Amino acid sequence: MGIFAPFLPIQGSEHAERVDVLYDFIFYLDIFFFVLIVGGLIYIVLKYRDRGEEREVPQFSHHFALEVTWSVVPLILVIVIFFWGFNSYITSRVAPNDSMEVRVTAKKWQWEFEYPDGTRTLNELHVPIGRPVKLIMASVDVIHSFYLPTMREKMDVLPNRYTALTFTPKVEGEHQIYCTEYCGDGHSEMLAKLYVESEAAYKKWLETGGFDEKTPLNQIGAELYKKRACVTCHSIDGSRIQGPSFKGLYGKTEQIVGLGPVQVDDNYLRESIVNPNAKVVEGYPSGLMPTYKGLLKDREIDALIEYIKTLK
Amino acid sequence: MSEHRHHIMPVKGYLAVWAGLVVLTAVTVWVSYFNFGMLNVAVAIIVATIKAALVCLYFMHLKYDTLFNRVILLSTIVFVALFMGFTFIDINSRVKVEPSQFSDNSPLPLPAKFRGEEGKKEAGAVKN
Amino acid sequence: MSELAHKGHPEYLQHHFAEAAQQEDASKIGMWLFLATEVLLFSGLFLAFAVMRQYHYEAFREGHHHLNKTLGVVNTLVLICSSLTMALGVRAAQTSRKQQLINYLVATLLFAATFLVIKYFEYSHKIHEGLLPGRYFTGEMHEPAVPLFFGLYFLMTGLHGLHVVAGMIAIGWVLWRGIKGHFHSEYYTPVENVGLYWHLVDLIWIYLFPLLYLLP
Amino acid sequence: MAAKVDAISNVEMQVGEESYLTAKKGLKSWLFTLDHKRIGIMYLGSVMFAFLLGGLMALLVRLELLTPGKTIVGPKTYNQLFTLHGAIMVFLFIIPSIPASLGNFVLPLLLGAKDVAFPRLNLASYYIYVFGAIFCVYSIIAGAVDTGWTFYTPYSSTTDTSVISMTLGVFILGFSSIFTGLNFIATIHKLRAPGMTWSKMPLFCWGIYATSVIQVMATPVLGITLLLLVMERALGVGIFDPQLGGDPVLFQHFFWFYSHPAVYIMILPGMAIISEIIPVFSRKTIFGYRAIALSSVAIAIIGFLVWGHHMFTSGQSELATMIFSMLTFLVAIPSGIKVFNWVATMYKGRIVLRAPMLYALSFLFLFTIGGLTGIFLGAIAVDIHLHDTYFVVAHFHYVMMGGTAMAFFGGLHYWWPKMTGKMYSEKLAKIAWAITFIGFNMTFLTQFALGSQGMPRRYYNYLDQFQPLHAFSSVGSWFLGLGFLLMVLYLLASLRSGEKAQANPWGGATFEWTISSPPPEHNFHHQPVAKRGPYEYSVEVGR
Repeated sequence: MGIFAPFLPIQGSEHAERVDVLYDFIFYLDIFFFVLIVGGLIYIVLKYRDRGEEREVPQFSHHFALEVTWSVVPLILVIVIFFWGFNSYITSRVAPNDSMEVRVTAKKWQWEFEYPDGTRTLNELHVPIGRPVKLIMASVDVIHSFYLPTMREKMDVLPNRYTALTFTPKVEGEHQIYCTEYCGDGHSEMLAKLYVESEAAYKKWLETGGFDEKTPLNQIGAELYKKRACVTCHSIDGSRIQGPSFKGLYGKTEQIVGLGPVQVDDNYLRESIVNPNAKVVEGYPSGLMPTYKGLLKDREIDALIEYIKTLK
Repeated sequence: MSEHRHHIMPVKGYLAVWAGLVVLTAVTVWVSYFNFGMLNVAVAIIVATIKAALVCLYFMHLKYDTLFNRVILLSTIVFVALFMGFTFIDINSRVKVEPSQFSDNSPLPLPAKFRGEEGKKEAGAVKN
Repeated sequence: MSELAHKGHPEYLQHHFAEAAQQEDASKIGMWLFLATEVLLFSGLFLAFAVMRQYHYEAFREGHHHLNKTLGVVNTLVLICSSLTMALGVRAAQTSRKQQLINYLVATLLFAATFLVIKYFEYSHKIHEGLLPGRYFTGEMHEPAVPLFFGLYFLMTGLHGLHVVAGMIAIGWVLWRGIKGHFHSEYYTPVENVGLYWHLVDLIWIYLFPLLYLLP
Repeated sequence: MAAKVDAISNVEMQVGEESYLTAKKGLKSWLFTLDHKRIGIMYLGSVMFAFLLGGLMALLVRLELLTPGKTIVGPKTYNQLFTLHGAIMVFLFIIPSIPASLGNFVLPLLLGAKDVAFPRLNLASYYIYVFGAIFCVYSIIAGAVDTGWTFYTPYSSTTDTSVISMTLGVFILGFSSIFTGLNFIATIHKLRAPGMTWSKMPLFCWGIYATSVIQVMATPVLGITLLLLVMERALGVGIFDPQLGGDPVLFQHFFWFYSHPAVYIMILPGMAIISEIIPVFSRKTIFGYRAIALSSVAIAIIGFLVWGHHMFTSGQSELATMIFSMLTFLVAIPSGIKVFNWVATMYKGRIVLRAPMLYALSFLFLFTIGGLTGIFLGAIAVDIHLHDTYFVVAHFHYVMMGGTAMAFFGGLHYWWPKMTGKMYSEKLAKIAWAITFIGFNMTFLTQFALGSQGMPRRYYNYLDQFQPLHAFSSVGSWFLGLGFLLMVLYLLASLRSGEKAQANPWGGATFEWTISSPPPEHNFHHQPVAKRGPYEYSVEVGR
């Protein structure tokens, strides 16, 4: 356990523990030098302040041994820190052979995950506990960066090649994922959640998509609205973000570019989710919304439509 | 002091340097018809550097100039070398991450015209 | 101000310098530092060229075949000759030969103009064939990165061409001062510095030429 | 004593002689002046304006971050604000601040010269600065840039804001910086007073010399980088654009090859000022002159070899990451040497706590924190966690603002009497300093904690858990703003009603204190001769 826990997030993996030991080491080393320098400074200022008395000021200009000492001791310390830091870095970069590979696609402003069995999710990554995970990442637009603070891991996601990030989760529960490479207006909304689950729970999730058969559709829709990042662009209180608000959307007549007025019904909503740029509402940008084809199961699309219906 | 400062080269000297540059231009064009494989670039750069050295030393009088002006030129070369050297350390040692078993319909980040670039590049390297 | 500053100062000596040698040394240091910045400016383009050539070797080969080697050679020789006349011009100033200085500077200007005329023909040929940088490229290509090659080609030769134009303006300036008789064996720093600049323009071309026209 | 005779004969203005401020009159005499002192003053006015502009944006950014979600502006405006704050502070304020304003004014004086080597180039560099600044300011009007001051591609080549105008502005500013550096190198080489060997040169000149080397050698690469970016947008060349086969990581190499050494362009002159202030106000010769002088040069050179530490997570190779991390740690050594030497200088001295010294002490305090936290960021494994979080933001503000800006204001207070001939109110100066110091630590110390917890930088919105620390930081920024506002006010007031300054109010031993305040137009009536070192206070002068 890190000795300086309040500053750092929980330790989600063994790598995180290793990093924290180094963090703590540097922290206490820094405290030592800070006290040495600033403490010395304050002592000197207090002791040798000019109080108007006549005093001979001794003029000395160098002290060889002292100068060598304060060059060599820090040098040795930083060499130690370098090797330490490099060692834990390079260990974390090597993915074990039995890693579960998940493909990550970053786009403005969401994370898409694709699992070995072809399941795809948006802004939520489910992994079984204790199994090494290797993320193979690419971006379709600008540079993003995948940041998992609890694993102390971060890697830029580039538009022209694959980068990888490896971690072995050991703490069950929710972990925050951030984008840390500035990518535009939605940068700070480009969040995702990592769910570390038991092997059994993970298997069940893969099969059901995480929703109970008994949950009412509109409730699932409300969940999906947040989880699948609809919330980034569509408000539910009538205010305008990037796209039209969902409030009172169902049954409303919208002006469609090139088509004229169209009434919003189940089919229109379904088409807008699967093929968003087919019918764009007048005054809103075209091409901004990515397709959700393959990202949402049929039942989930139904759930979203039901949810929108409830927003009067 | 003045003697040293105002070193005046004879006209013959300038003409000799000029002739040297013309001959080296001919050489660099001539060798470009041969294929030395990987060494192509090296040969071209070496010949160009000899030419550059001639220009610097004689036309630009660096041979007779102050130490500091020579230091400026040398450090320029050092900084250019650092800039290029460190960048190439990265470019040449990047580990490629293979996308392994993923389905084809997942969006590949490169546009269509650049797909299969890797294969072509390898072929090019062999020919080179 | 005190008279001290002006005591024994020749007119070309600025007030804050004590003697001519100090002024001359200072301006040559300044010039060499400026040349250093020019080299580093171009080094970025050379590095970009090297990296892109490594990424897209085939495309660069294809692009290179569109360039006219003969015109490249001719231009190289033109620049070498201009460097010679420039160097001789400096020598003329060193030896206080005014007419010779004027003649050599005019010759240098003519060579520079020749270089630009040849470059103009090369450019118009490329433009005609649609071999233009980046998104303006409309020519034929087999490799997708050919527009990138021409982007770099135009950037490198274009920036070099701008330096040729700047060099011509500088030469024109010292020519004008030469005609007015400002230079003699005791004071010719401007001629020398413009000469240094002109040789640098030549130097950059010495590297550009084989990389663009001759490789592989 | 010969040195004393020189000093005395230079101090008094000759009968009827005017200072550089009044020798020539009218706007034209300022706009076309070749006097390094007047150019320094014009630079000072401009960089202070840029500082206030950039500072205003910082206050708006902090105000927006007071609460999660929208506080005052939307995300687009917020992104433009932090971009402009960064770009203005870096390119219009910090880089020219010390060298071009204070450096221009005092460097020739410290060397015992009448002017810089190339006065016309000096004036040109000022107008190039103004010209570049106009482009930057224009970009604020024409859809302000939202790329961050780093202009990373492909974001910068695809966003619809006025990137071209901003990058061209910065490109032009680069020339101004190059010309200043070039001018100073030639000046230091050729215009030192007789007897002033390299080892008798004031340490400020050493710092400026090292800075100038970086300005000359690194800035052209920024120039070509930005030119390529402009071409990328204008022609779609594609060197940095993955869509066209280019490499965005290559852009980062290009950018940081300049921008890391640029960090030393910012901090070295700050260190140089501290090396002047501390011995004067300790009445004691500098400890380890040689080590301080050479460490400046060492920092300048090693500074070129570490740029990849901005790219540990960028997808550069592990090999490059290793090499850059190793070299990064080497920079810590010369910086540490300087700090130890400054503290040793004060040891057993007679410390006078006037405003410049207070700024110097706060520099030591803040720079020590900034430097020590750099060790976290140099260690790769820890940097992976902290990169692009508020930890980095806090770290570089401690170095850039706690370091450079504090040193700049220290230098401003130190040379203000010399520049203007007026004394400011010492009491107000101390109050403003205290408010600034407290506000600074409130604002940025909290950000180390935020960053360690994983709060990413450049975030418009944030999770609720970060709110208390963000709010505390924002409140700190108001203190900071108040402190600076007060400083500007009492400095301006001193011009009107300040006491007349003595030639040597602090008892300094360098040449600028041997002439009247403000100095005469041509600096020295008689060429001063360096017969003793710049910090030999055993020979008491002018007290």
